[in-house]
Amino acid sequence: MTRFIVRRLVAMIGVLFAVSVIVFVVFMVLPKQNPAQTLAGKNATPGLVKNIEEEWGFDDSLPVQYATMMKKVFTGELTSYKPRLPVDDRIIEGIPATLSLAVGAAVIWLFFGLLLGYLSAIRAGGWLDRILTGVSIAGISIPVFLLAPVLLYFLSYKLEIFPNAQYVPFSEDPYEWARHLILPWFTLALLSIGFYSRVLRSNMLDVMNEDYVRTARAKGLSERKVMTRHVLRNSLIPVITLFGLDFGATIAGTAIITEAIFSIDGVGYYAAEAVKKFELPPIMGVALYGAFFVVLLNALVDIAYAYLDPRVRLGESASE
Amino acid sequence: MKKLGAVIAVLVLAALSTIGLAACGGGDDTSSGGGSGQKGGTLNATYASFPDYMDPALSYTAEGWTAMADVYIPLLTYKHANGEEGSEVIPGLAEDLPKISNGGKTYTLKLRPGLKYSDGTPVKASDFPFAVERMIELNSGGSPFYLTIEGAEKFSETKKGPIPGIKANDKTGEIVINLEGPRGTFTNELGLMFVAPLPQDTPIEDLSANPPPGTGPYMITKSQPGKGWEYERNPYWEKANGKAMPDLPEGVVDGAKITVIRNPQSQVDDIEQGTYDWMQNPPPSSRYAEVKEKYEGTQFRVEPTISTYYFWMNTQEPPFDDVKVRQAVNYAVDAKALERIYAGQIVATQQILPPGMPGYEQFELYPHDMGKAEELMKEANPSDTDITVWTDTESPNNEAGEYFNEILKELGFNTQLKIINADNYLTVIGNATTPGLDAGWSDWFQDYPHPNDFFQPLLAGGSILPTNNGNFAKFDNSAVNKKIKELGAEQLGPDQEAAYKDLDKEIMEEAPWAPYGTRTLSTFVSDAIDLESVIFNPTFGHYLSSFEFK
Amino acid sequence: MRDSTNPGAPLLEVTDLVKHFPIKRGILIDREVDQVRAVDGVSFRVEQGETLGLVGESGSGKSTACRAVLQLIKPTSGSVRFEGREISGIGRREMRPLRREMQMIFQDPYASLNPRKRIGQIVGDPLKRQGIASGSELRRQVQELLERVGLSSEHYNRFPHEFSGGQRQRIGIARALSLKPKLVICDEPVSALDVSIQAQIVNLLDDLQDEFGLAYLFVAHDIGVVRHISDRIAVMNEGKIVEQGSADQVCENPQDEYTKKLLAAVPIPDPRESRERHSGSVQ
Amino acid sequence: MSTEPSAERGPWSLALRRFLRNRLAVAFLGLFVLIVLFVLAAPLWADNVAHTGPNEEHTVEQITVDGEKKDVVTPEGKPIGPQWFGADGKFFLGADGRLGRDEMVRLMYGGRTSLQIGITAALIATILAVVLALLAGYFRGWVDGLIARTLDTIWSLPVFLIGLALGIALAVGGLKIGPLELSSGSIWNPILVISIFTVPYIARPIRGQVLALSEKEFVEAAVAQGAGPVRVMFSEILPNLASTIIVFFTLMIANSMLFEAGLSFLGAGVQPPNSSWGTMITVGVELLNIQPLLAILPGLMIMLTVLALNIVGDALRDALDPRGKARMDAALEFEAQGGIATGQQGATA
Repeated sequence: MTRFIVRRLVAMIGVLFAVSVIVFVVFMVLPKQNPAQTLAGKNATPGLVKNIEEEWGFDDSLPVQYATMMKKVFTGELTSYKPRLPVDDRIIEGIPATLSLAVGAAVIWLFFGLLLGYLSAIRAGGWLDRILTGVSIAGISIPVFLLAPVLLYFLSYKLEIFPNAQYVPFSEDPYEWARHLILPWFTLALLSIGFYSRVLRSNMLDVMNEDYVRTARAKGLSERKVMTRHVLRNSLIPVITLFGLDFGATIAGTAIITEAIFSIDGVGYYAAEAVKKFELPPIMGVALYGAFFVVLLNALVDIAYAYLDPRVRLGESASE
Repeated sequence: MKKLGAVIAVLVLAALSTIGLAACGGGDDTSSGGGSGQKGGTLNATYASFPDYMDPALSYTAEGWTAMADVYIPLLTYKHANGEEGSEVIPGLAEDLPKISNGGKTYTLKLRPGLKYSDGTPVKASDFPFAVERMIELNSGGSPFYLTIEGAEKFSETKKGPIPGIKANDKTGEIVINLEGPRGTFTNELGLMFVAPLPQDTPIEDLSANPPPGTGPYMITKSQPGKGWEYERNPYWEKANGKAMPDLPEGVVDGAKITVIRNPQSQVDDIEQGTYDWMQNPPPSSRYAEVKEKYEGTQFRVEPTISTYYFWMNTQEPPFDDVKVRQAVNYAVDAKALERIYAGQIVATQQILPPGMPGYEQFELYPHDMGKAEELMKEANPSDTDITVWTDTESPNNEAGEYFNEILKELGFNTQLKIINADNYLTVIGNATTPGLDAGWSDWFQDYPHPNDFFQPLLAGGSILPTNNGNFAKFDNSAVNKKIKELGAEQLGPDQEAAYKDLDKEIMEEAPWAPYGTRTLSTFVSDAIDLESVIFNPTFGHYLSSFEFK
Repeated sequence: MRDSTNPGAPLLEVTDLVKHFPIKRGILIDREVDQVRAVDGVSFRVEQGETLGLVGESGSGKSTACRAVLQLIKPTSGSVRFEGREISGIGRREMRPLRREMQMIFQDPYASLNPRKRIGQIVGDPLKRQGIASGSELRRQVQELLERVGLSSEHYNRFPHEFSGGQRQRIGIARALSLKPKLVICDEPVSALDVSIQAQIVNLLDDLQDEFGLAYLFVAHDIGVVRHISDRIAVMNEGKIVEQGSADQVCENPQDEYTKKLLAAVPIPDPRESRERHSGSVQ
Repeated sequence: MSTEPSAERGPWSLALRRFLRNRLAVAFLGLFVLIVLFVLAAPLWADNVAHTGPNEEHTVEQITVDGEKKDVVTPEGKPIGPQWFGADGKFFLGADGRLGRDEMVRLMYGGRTSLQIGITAALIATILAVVLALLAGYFRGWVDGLIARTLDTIWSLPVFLIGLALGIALAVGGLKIGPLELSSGSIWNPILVISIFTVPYIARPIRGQVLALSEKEFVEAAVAQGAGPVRVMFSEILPNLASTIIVFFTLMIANSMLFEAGLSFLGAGVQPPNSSWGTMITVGVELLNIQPLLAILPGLMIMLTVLALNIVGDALRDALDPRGKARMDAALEFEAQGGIATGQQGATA
């Protein structure tokens, strides 16, 4: 097990390294942009551009620039261009908002996803099942950047049921915190609700056909007990796996569009701002932060799997 | 709109390239303190984005200038008034306007006595050269304005002071500035925040997260880049500065809290619902008509700016090296259509200088006439018709670009439209190595109300640069170059204004651009605020000190 | 009972065949800490037209030995000679012509037939691949083979899932025979089948041996089945051959304790099978 | 996979029969066909009914509705609403925004782009994923490790950020990777981004299946008969992946369309003046309070298409592999990653 975990972690570092190189290449090398020219502003003289190049090291060779940037990542000195402020601070400041959004949405999608999945599984084939299946697929099919403004426009502006989002820190006012987050939570959760209910439904149907469930029934356990104790419990394992991966992805950046539309100043919001300004340091910071969460939760899921299923450990590759 | 964050982005229009916003506002020239409302209260306001920097030496956007106008006062400043009256340069920390001698090369000013920064430090004459040096050392985008100061150019390379062209006497408060040559715009430039004096222990680094003390009626007490910032009254205004500068307003509200809300739709909702008192940026195009109709005169006011929106054509390469082709394009572009595309937020013009700028006088060389355009095209019969058309991603500029693209297609060109991220746009089209710079969209907002600020950077042959080029049309006409240079050295007067007017026409006859309008911005406040008293200055935008609750 | 003392060069000669699976440990770099000795120094020969039975409990290394002989897995050491030629460790390309000569019948008739292929393809592919026949000639040959193994030529276009286990095993046999090999390795060909079907398949194999002059390496865990078809028997336990000799000799007079145990485990045959077995042995 | 025509009872015909029994799925297949016909009819509608092309602007024009003149775009920038047949089919669904283009015509042409991107990207991603999965699952060892880590890396990249950067890079200078030359505005840019970033979602589950299949005896049988690795992978294993691949492919079309919408929303997808449903939503969202239909119509089209493809994909899965639990899990896992990824997941997808 130790060996598996250590290898998985080493692979993780490799992946993060690759992510950093790709982000650097895509944002620094391919666009053939000299950030100094953008920074110098609309009235720039060649001398000013040169000074800025020297100040930021844009005149160094690309490998040197990459090395400098990665050194700054590790020493926490990564600085955005405009304004010239530490990237770490902004990311750390953004985490509470992003976590609030992600955790709240996750609670909602798990609760409703499992509830709907359970209901449609025990009524499999019935009209309720069909309706729920239809609804969940429809939920998956709506682009979030359409759903969010529509919800905001109708529920917040037209009907004034919810406040215009924006993040109110929990420490400041827990009630307002929740009230402001309800719309974004549901927006983010909606797709996952549909998806999780489908996963749970299909797992439950599979489990219901297993021998031990029949045995349990034969023993005379009530249908509800059979369902909750045996079927549901055993169907949850893959759901939890999925949840690990999804949750990582959500913290990592699922929320970019949601945060931007609802003006929640989390990490995704910062990423949106950085991309708009096309500034490499914050983009690098956010990309590594995001990749770290994705890779970490992937690894955790793999390790959990390996723990549950030793065959995986014997496999040559640690990816499954 | 093709931006991250999206709904969001209509916004920043101004923010991006705007500097200084003009007024000339609806005839109702309310000057400071015109209202009869309550003193005190905290203004709860929103900006659509955090300023580029919250450091007076670095900020070069409308948001930044608006945010800091009542915090950092330069030696000279602009009158706290709407419209043309607001274009007037008045003494700030200096006792009087500069004495100009030595053939326009020497500027002498005297600091008012008894001034203090918001932390209690007394203001010294030598704080001015310190501020100039700090700004140059920080490689500020504003530094090119001040490189004509003797020795400043060298200082910018070596970063070793002092700059010999500035002499400051802390005892007498006298400041003498020597320029390498006469510069007609220098008085205007002394009124910009780039050179607002700062205490000499101010660190030479970007202080956006922790703005340095200033001399204005308000001070920034908290700044969270990306999220917002807060103001309180400067305790030394009442004790010292207010008495020393009685002609500057003391401000009505006790403080302000600014929240950045990137979604302008939300901003409008919030103002309508009274959650916030004022939004700095205009409502998004889609809400503009509705807001204007509902609130004009009570909570909403249109604010003209000193800006020109135009399509440029590369005059040095085919097909646009032929003046007939360029004139054809001018006839073909329909400013009426563009007014609609901007949802009524531009006013059609067909010349380089916008209304509100000294030297502006209206003329219309190319009334929309598609037949004439086609005729000219036939005469010119350009051989190379494959062109690339450029615009940025901000709505409605992207739509204006699409419109221009379609017009050029109608004229028989084979076009390819390229839409570039707004924050990179100027860098991309200002870089000579970018392939296919044939024609495209651009705009220009004044840095300060002086016509030279349009001609020199945008149309002088000397401004054609390999990178950060501002003369996108690559217009290089020796007669025009000479006139720009001569006029630039002179102080602005009626003769000069007339000469600028002729220059405007002379250039438009060559048609390097197809200008189509001047932008309007707006003041939009909640019903708790007295709209009458709010001042929108052409250079600094809304003054915080002018807001008051009803 | 055929005469098992057929003189001449052995068709297959396996000497000291070893297959070890390493057990690797190590946090980052693998070190071999131990090994599973699946086949641990096995030697046997199969003569032309002869059947060698290889018995042992599951896990004794029989299947691994078969695969090592066919070079489906790479032997750790030892020699495998086919018609006197060393084939252990030779490349895939050199091995390819020899594949014609040695074929295999698999234990699981469900897993050994590709469910997405038609019977005609399954049986005919080897012919096509080796360039022996194509077009209508291929079809004719395949249909003939199908009939020979007791299926109908109409089965040509069917898919495996339409057949019973016994029929499938006949398909597997047809596939193995399509290239007219000299040696067929039968890896527990009947253990997955019903007892009644087992006899049919074994009889079929027996008949085919006569007809095509095949040699079998017949692997099974049931010494009863092996005894019936084999000329000689080798008994395998824990990767080693513990006893080897003529079928009668091993069954009637086992020397090794393990062989005795295996013989004791043979189920009491039902009357019909015993009859068949009897009649078989009389042939 | 069959080389012979008579296949009454082959797995494929059985699957077809099972599929046809699912009436809901058949109905949605019909819907999908209708959508395809709708977008294919674009030139017909443009030439004969609307009399305008998808990119033709009518900003300052007026149209006659029931004898009354109406602005296509009002001076305040409000586009005209749906006219149905009030203006003889012109502006059937109104104008698309302040440029005054015909919404109906753009919706039809935009659908073409969206479907084209969806199908092409899905095809490329599926092919790439299957080849990688075959290599990884068959050869294992370091090949598998390398492929798995590459997929992990792609998985961890902030897709939308990268799409955006690529958009800028392409607009400025174009991009040359070997023989492949990309320029801005080409729909190959979103196609490429989408296919590369969705490969992991398909390759992972298929790799697992290849692992399981390559343990099967029929693979050994093929090797015993002299089949080389290529033949084993493509002739023995691949046919057994067919049902999974078909299911993934349908789901991937849906996913790619949502993904394209997301990219276009960020300005990294289809470039103006051309339209796709994604770009139309983007324009429409901005005008939500003036003409809500402009955002909702293309959104509805995407939703219906995705819905239809999802239901058809589901039914195909059931029909092709009624007892295939493993495959079902794989497909579901794929959706967990890819399904949500599309258009929604920022950093990971």
